[in-house]
Amino acid sequence: MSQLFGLAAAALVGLGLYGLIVHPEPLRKILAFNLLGSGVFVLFGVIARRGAVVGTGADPVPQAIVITAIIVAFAASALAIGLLLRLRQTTGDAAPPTGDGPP
Amino acid sequence: MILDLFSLLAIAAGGFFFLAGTVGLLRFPDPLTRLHALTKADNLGLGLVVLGLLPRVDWPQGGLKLIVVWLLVLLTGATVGQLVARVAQRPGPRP
Amino acid sequence: MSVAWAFDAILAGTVLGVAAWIVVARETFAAVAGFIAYGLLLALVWVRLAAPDVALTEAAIGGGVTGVLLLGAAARLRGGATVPDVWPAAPLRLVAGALCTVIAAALAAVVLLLPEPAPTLAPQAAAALPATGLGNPVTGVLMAYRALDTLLEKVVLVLALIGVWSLAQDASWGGVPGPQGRAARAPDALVFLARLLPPVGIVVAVYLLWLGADEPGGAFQGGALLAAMWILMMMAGLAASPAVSDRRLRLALVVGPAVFLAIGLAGFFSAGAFLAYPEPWAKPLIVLVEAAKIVSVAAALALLVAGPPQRSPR
Amino acid sequence: MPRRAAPAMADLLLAAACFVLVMVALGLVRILRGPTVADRIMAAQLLGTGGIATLLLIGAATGMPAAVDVALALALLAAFASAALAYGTEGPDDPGATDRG
Repeated sequence: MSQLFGLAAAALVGLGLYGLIVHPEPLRKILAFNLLGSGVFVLFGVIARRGAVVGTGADPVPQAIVITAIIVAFAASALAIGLLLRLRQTTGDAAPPTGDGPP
Repeated sequence: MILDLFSLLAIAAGGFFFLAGTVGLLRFPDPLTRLHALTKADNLGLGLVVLGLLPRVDWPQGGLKLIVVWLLVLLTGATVGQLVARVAQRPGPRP
Repeated sequence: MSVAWAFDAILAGTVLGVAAWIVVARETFAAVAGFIAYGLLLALVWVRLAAPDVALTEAAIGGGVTGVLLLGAAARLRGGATVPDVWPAAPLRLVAGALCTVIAAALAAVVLLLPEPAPTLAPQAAAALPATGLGNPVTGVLMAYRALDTLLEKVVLVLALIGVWSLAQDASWGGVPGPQGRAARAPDALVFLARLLPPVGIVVAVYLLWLGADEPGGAFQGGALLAAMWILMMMAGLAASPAVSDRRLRLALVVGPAVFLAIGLAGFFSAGAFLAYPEPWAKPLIVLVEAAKIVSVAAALALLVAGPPQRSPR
Repeated sequence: MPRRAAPAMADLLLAAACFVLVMVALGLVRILRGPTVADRIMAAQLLGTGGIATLLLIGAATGMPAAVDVALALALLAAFASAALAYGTEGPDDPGATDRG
């Protein structure tokens, strides 16, 4: 049953990576990176679910790591967005920070 | 047994209102009529599901928490409805 | 197979559909709206994976706080000239797509070939639980078994905030985050919501914090909820954004890591190891650390959303 | 706290959860396609309410008491997200902002 979510998580990682590579807009790259991350988290969740023993629904160790990871991922996104906005402010509207690749 | 039947009836009725809300959201012609359809799903759909689940939880904490969830959704739903109506009146692309 | 399987299949399909939309959507605002929906849907996935603690965190961070952060960024980026939509050439996209498919397929193969029986640390975590006096194994792992991770993660939040603050222009250093005069236009309905929701939110956050010892919940989840309420009040103009140089604000930011570190160091003397708790005092100490943590988490999350200071201090 | 339901009842509750989830998923089309900001907020609101209903039904079917707590948090955050969608669409220097994305 949890394998279904495992396969979905694998697909999420692929989707996020694709968006991260090909999307020209930096904000969308950040979004895609978050998708990639959530795929990895769900993978952890599936492994936790498989590690369930009598009395618990899932192995608590991967769960705790995922909770920590969600917060750290948020902090990283906030920093990335801060950098992006500052870059836009510095380079001005006429020269947006995107070219062919990441800024 | 009778309680189970009651639960199922109430939940089925709640499901119907969710159906109505979704159909309205997808098919109605403009944002304000869609808002009308949505509020039915919000208030009645969830309300009936909560009603159906009430006999299935422990009292008092479980039941009270369920009722609090519903009341919260009622209050916020009404307020967000106001926000949506205001946003809908902004100039913008029309369907 | 069964109804449960059908439910999971529908849920997984919906999550994947929304994720694909987020990647391909043309408008950034639409993609961000999709991301908020995605966060709420993931909370359902976590409940299905029997991880309500993570579901609470994901709903609060993924759907709530990250959503506001991205919406704010999208709104601010929109002001300037439109970004030239230069997608890589088709062959390059094809190569990237193939590469990503290979990676996804490899991960899928790993999922299908996971060892049987599954390796698990649950028995060890459960065995360590009675010593802490806690009933929730996840809190037990966060606060005792892997306490160092949790401590460092607090530090990461503060470091990220310092990073964001240091992006301010020299003139506004130590000033107030957020653009000027924005809240003056808050509509009545938003103000009403910002009066209605925070009292309930604060009660629920404290409830989650208290519950965290024995049931799913804890300082992260409660803190994220508190942060969301604070942001709502700032959006409606009911609470002024604090100046970054405000001493009380800085105290709130460091109280969590500081209390944690102090109790961790005291562990050398009372229990013979860093971050160890003396047995009879374990639970009260952990609750104390969690209570300090909720303040710091809430302040750090809300200020990360508010961004670097933009107005000079008075 | 929900008790674990009898197998037949649990299946019926899960079936109801499936139904509500499908409705929510269909409603999601509006969050994705718009066309106006108001439509997206409404779909987010429906997702919140439907998600809560789904959560409560799953909780009752599988005997997971914490589902009600998650639903409580979701109720708060869905309202918060709707407010942010409504208000976050107005850029700082752009009072009449429309859904330009």
